[in-house]
Amino acid sequence: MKLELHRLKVKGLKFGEKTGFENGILTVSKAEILALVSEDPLLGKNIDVDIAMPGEETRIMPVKDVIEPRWKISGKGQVFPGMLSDVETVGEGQTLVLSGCAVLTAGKLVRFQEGIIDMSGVGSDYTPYSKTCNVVLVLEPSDPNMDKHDYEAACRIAGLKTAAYLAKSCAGCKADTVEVYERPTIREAMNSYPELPKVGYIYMLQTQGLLHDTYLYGVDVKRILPTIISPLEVMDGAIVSGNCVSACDKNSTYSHLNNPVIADMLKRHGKDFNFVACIVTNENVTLADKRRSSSYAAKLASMLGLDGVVITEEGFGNPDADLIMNCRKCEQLGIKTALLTDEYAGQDGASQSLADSCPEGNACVTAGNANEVIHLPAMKKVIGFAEEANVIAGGWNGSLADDGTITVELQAITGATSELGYTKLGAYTL
Amino acid sequence: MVKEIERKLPVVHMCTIVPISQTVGANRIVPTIAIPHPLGNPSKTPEEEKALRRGLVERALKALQTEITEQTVFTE
Amino acid sequence: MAFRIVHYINQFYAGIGGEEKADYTPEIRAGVVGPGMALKGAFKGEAEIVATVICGDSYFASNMDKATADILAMIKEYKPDAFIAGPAFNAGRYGTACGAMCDAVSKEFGIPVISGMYPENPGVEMYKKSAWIIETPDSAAGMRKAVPAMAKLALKLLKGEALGSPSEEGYIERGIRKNMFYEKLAAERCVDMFVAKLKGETFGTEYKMPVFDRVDPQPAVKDMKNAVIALVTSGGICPKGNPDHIEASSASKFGEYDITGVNDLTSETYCTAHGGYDATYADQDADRVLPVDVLRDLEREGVIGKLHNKFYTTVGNGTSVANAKKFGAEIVNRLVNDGVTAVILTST
Amino acid sequence: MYSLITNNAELHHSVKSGEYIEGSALDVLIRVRSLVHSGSIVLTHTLCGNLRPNHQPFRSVIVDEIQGPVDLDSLSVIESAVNVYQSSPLITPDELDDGRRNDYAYIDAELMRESLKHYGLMKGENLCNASSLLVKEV
Repeated sequence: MKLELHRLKVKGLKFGEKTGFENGILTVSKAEILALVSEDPLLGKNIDVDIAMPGEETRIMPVKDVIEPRWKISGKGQVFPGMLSDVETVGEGQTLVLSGCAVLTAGKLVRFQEGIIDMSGVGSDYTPYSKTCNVVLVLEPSDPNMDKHDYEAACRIAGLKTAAYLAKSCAGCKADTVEVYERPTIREAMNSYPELPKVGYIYMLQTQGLLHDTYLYGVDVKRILPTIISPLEVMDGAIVSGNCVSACDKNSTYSHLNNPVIADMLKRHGKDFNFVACIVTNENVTLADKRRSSSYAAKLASMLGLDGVVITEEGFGNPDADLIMNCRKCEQLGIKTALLTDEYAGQDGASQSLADSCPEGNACVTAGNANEVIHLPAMKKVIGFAEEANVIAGGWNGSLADDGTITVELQAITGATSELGYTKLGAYTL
Repeated sequence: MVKEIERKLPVVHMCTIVPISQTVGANRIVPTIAIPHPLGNPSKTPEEEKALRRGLVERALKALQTEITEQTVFTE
Repeated sequence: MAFRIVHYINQFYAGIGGEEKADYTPEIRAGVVGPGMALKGAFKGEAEIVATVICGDSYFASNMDKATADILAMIKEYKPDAFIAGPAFNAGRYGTACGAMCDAVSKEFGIPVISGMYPENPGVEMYKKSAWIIETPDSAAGMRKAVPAMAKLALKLLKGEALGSPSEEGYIERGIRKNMFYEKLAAERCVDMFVAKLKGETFGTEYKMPVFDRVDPQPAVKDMKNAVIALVTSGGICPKGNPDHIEASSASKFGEYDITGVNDLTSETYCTAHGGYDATYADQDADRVLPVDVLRDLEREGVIGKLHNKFYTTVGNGTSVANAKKFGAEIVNRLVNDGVTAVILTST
Repeated sequence: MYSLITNNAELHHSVKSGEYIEGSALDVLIRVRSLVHSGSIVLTHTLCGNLRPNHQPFRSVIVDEIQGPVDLDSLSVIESAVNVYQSSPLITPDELDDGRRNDYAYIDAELMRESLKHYGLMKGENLCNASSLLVKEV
């Protein structure tokens, strides 16, 4: 399987007549985007499109998802298979990427759905999406009493459509850089690098229910048994986020597309280990599902004869149980594990970080304590609904002060403690 | 708590959930009946209950008189 | 202008006496007393001990609330910039007193509080989250090493200097999680650790999962016929009305009750304070948790020498590891002093 | 016999069998714990996903009510949940304005929907799969 990522470096955004890209500047046609998005009858009339650039005194909230504009310019299928395009297998050919650019979907869904992105100030240090040129869709339902499933789906599709459209409009441009990824079949992988340990990546996806879901080729991952996927399919958007809750550690679609664990493992493939396979698995609500999926994922890893796996969790609370089950079962099959998660150690950092634990989990990296409190300065411009700060998870009544400053836990900041490790944040023990 | 006692005196831990007792470091363990009534069973007559309790306590005394080198669960 | 320090020591280090003076009531003296001299030397003038509080370990242990309040009042006048307690090395009650005073002073005055203890001291587990505790050897022989480290940490805290890791500064890890930005992405740090683990190299996990350590078993009881057996329970059994108000969960104390002449626990005389399970059955007949009736029979029949006249009880529901450790250590000391041979510990 | 233990009144009325607990999420967990102590098995995880005790006032747990020895998995899952709820600030349904209360109740019901269907507890729906034939180790 071979995939080329053709990257266009986006350094600036501006509105204009025609969506297009020229020497680093992406022109966004508001009319084209609005026409594209308002095809969907579920979305209301006064939708807006805005842009936010790194360093501006702008706050975006509440943010539902972040998507990187990508479009396949050659090869089977198209980006976001089974969700936006056909269900054909993706992950080979050529894909155009608007690097440094992101589409944000913002808008009220339910009263505690949150996610703050500050483009400048202390808040911008805690989210990778303050460094991207952001095209923001501000959405609302056509009927306020609309079923929340339908409205969530409408917002998700609107974001994906806009991202794909932006990239598609630049398909003709010559790439600034081209990255080539070549992945062997498992048989080839088994015969290569005999002196290196064979390893895999157990990729846990949030699948608790409405606002807590993830999609693989358009299939709700709640319904799957763990399966094997190529990292290259992930780069073409095979995994899409429908998860709106817990802004700090839900994996945005952007972070799936740019999964830093996959990126680092691909970089070190052939040097430190032989990266054989990626196993996606879920985090369901029933204990039977948790036991079934963790045993199945560990069995796949052992059938492949892996010596070790990296495991990343998404979310917290009952998903901690899945992380620990995956860890323990792999270790008991002789498969060494390293865990990547985040912590809920209370605002004083003195509570127990995870709701579950096992002695086998002796190699654990975390993206920090999501309960730590942060004071966000007032911003000149707010895209979305500022008063949400008082109701979001991680905020509390009075979070939003009259002067526009916000006091919240890191939990309310999109991607602050990303459990894919798409952040330099971490914690240490005082 | 059982660990601190064991530092100076032999102790037998009579408890319902054996794995927890093992985790907290008890060395002599006697499994009991149920969490709300470890040494009794309300559905039995008082005499039957006391006989049941006696059996468990005798097993505890036997555990105290048994040389062991590692965590041991006394089931009879 | 030198920083103002108040120093807390027990009756022994104040030269008043040993165990026999352990009930010495709190007193404050201006200036330096006992180990305070070594601290003064280590401060080299940057800080000075303006007053020393002296209190007997037993008095503090049995009148914790009153002693703490009295001492806080005494300290107030001296307007300290920092508070140093000990070092207590491995002395259990002295360490617990130092920890408790540090906790109270930091809550009351919000100033840096420092102590020094051997890691196994029960005071460490209980108060490491509210005080900076320098790791010391297990006896006063370690004074020469402990005092300079305590002084250095105190000065750093007073000057607001950035602190290194617990091992660099010499204090016991407090178990408080603090965020920081690392050089690398968390993903890269995880893969680094993964590679180190695969290769069997040493690595430092960023988050330690709680794990329990072991204690070797005691030798068996040889002569049960003359043995004194004591009953201890974490099932919360106590006299009717829970006279000592043992909390239903996260118990902060244990109870010691006399059962001389008691052959059976009845619903009129005993109940459970435990909030961790449905209390109906224990309240009906506490023997279902604490088998006094059967042990009295065995005593009468000569199978055991004697059922100890005191039993100990606490609520083992959510009780922190620290408190459980403290209760266990204190209870077993009392049992050894009373000549007990072996213990039956019941849990729900 | 499958049963839903919840402090979510609307959800309680929409299931075939269960117990409504008037009170906080912690009260629900304590009731589940007593059931587990007498042998019941916890079927849905006792912690909710992604929401802290001081955010989500509702808690719903499906149990298989049985009298018998303690199921260790159920015990560890319920005790750890009670510990989380006892060691963190708590919010109860009546502390929220109606708008937020309804949203949290809605999400609580939504996250249980899949499991309620699986265990045949939704009113007007018969068991949609053979989970009742599940053979437990004897």
